[in-house]
Amino acid sequence: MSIVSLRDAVAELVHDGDTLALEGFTHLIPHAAGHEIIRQGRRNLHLVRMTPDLVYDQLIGSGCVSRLTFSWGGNPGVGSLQRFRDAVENKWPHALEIEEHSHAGMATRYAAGAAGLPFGILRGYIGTDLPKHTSTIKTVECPFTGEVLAAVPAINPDVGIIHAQRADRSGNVQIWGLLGVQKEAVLASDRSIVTVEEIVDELPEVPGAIVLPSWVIDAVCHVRGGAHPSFAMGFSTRDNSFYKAWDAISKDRDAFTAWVDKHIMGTADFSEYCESVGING
Amino acid sequence: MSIVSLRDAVAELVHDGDTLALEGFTHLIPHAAGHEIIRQGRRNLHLVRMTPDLVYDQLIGSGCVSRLTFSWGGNPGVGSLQRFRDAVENKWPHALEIEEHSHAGMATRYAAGAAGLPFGILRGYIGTDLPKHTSTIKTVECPFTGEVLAAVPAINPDVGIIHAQRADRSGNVQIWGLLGVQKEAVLASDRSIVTVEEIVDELPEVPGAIVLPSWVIDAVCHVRGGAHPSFAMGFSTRDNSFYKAWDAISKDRDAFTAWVDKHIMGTADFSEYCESVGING
Amino acid sequence: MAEYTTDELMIVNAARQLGALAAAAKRQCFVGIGLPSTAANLARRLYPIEPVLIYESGCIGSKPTRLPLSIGDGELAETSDAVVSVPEIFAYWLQAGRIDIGFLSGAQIDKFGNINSTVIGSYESPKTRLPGAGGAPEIAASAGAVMVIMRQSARAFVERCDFRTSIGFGDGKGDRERFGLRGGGPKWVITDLAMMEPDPDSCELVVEALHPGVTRDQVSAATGWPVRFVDDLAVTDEPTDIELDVLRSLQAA
Amino acid sequence: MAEYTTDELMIVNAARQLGALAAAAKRQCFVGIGLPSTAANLARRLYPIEPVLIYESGCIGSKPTRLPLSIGDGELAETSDAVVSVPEIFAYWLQAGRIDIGFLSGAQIDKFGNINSTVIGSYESPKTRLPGAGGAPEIAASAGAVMVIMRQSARAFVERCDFRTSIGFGDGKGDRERFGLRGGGPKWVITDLAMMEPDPDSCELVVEALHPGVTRDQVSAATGWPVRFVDDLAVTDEPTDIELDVLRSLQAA
Repeated sequence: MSIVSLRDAVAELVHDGDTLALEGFTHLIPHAAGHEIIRQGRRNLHLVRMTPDLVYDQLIGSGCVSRLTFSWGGNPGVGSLQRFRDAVENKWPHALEIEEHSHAGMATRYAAGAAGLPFGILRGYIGTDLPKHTSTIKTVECPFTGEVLAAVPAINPDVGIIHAQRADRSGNVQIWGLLGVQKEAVLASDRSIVTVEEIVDELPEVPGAIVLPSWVIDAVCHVRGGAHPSFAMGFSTRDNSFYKAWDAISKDRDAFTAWVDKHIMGTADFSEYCESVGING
Repeated sequence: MSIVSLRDAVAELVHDGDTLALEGFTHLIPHAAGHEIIRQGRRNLHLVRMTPDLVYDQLIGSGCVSRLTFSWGGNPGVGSLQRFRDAVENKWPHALEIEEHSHAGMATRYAAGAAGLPFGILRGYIGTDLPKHTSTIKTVECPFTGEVLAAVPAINPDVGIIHAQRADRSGNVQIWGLLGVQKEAVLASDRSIVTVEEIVDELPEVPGAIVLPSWVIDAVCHVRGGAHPSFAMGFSTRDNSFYKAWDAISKDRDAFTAWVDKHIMGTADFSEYCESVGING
Repeated sequence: MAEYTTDELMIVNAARQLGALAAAAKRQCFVGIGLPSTAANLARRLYPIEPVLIYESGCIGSKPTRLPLSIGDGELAETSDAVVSVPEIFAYWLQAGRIDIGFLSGAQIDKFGNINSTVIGSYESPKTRLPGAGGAPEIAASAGAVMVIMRQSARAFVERCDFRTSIGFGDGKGDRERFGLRGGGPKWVITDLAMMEPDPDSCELVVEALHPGVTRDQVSAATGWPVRFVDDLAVTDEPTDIELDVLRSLQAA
Repeated sequence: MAEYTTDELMIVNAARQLGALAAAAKRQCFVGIGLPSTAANLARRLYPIEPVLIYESGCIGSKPTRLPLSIGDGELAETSDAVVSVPEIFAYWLQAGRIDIGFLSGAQIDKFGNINSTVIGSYESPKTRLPGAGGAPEIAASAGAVMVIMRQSARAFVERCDFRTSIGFGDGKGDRERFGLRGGGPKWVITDLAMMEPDPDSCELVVEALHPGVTRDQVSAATGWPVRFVDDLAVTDEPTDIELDVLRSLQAA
């Protein structure tokens, strides 16, 4: 584990063609890391995420992504992810291959990945059309009861990227509030990057907090507000107005491209981005 | 959920022939509940527990148990469980049928039981003699990689019994420190009993604590010190001297029987037991 | 009589149903954002025995003081009895059968209560790409019973869904049993025009009640299959001033 | 030269090995109670790069100030970087291959490093019923490498175990690969007489070093198979005063 800048972490650990999981279930979504991947022009990425959210809408619209594995691709509480829709419906900026699951299936896949198992089982997908279109949904028979259950393969990304509240100077990471699949995304991945709100000498005890030890993390980056417009419980609240505003920004290709050029490509890092869009990172 | 005496909880929820899981991984072992089951003379019980510990040694020696499912049957840091050994080696007080697993297998079985799955999978038992003697160890093939993994059936006891630090007056239970399989034992069981150190108006936040909502619990019983000689972090420490003393008490059948007659059968409840053995419950 | 919107009408009728279920000890409610979350939170405020709100973000027993925009709002975690990981909420809580009522909506629902939230048109080249499944398929499979809230129109209430994201009664009576599903499937479909329930014999959705002022013809015109009405067709009560006041103060918070 | 017991001798030699491994970035150590826990805690105090102690009770990165009697002592939880559930410690941490060194002991070990901690005699009517497997089978299967500490005698070091609780090299070279085991198996067997390691060609345990003052004949007499000695047989260093002082202060705490 090393404490480095987000620019260096992405440069070193994220490569063209990698499978990436930027996770965070509405809480702690690593938006700053997504921006840096766009800035560094990564291509042909296979993105994995339960809820693609704005962070993947931006990566897809910027042409970084050739494949998406997901379970719910919307703008929570607002509506569609326009760039995701445009890619699927109109192949803009290019075709997007999709692998579609349910939340329960994705959670099972991450848990299997974290546990070093090749697959996981669940009571899922039965009677739905998903297995007709998703080849990674199969079945297994219980060797004791004969029941047939859904089987899904483990997810083991090349890089798992999350945002968290805190790290200490040796790189132990502390997360509280909605935990999502943050732990599983890191443990299932070959490499991992964690952006944090603050780096402290010693982690104070926090009710409901979990700790990921430094030795399962490759890079810790200090990026205050790095989840925006998502949030970090104890440090910020969800910027619902930004989620609503994103619908208009992303509906039009030119408006989207102009936004990315100005606020992401036109800025050197997340703090410049924050100034540029007028929020305090 | 109702808050009742341990006597009433056992009388109502624990029946002859039931499958019981009294759990607690060295921490929070529900000894008081075990004593009450002995007092009420339950018979033909199928006991399930990763680490039988003294609580099951007492139940086995008292003739309550016809079957044991477990993964490590010793006196931690001391040596053998004498009553367990005598039952297996000499069928005293009567034959004990055993179903033997590894810790990883038992943990997987509890997790499957809590998740409503008929079985769970693990990388386990391979190359060992356990599958030759335990019929509940089978294999499944990964439908994606063809790898062969161990499969074990879910554990779903009739009654799950644990000790915890705290409950509020509506029966929400708070547990911290070593969590063992406490949550899984309760969630996997058809009925559940939780003995607690204290009952409070409101649960204060505690770092590392989990909460089991009242609606997954049948009975909460206020039994201060009810884990002794195990412990409840924040309330007591492990009584290592009692664990050491148990070896001598339990080695001899008559000494054991005399001990049970005097301290368990000869007492009305756990507080009398504590006086009788000279510890402050 | 106070004025009210059709959304308010749906929300109030859903809250009434949840209140009745909670009183009958069916309290555990797995809720999505939007109308379901609003209805469940309204029921929490209107009835002595409250529904227990469970969100897929891992919140168990949430008591939000204001309505969340997303299932991940901090408010939900801060007011919960317990917060667990996403793998746990689906495995230990939903899949294990601890949920009494699952709350769903979608872009299309068909006459057997199957729901589409994936695509309009073909999957390969969709006319409209929708967000997708989320937690719905397993909620529909595992919840003790399912409540659906949707605005009614012939485009949304169809003979057969373009894509079956979440199973209701499949192709009719007996399919859920054949699939070995543990949950009871859709029991109540609440729309801005009417209340529908599965016919016990065929499992086809039939109209049990009309909302005040709504005609059979309106409902038939807004349904993509020849919808049937029960003989003793009821009319739902107008939202009361109390119901509307509590709802509006909740939405204003 | 200070006096020392054979247990102290084993513990010191195990701690040295752990220190060397930690320096080589093999730090994650899954330890059981007794000699392994004592050796691992001694290494934490003796070497600049400390082993990371992981206990099956769910403690990750424990730094106990005194030696625990049981793997569940509160001291372990209170001094850990993280405490997780028992299902998680086995699934996410051991099974996933995050453990560099697994520490085992047992009642019997055979020439291929297989370990018996289940029964002496037949399983159905055992001469001695032992505690059983615990975490050992999966530690032996999944840990990057396994270190074994056992007192050496012809009854404990046998041609073939009465019961194979934890696999070493099975019936010889290639078995681990055939079984698809991900861990490396036993690499070091530390006894009160000698240090043994698997022969690279046969995977049979051979004597790499004798402890000071121990003869080949003693080791042969205490081994239940015709044990071989490497050509460049070494002699372990006497425990130093510092090693013994730190160990004894640790045990006195």
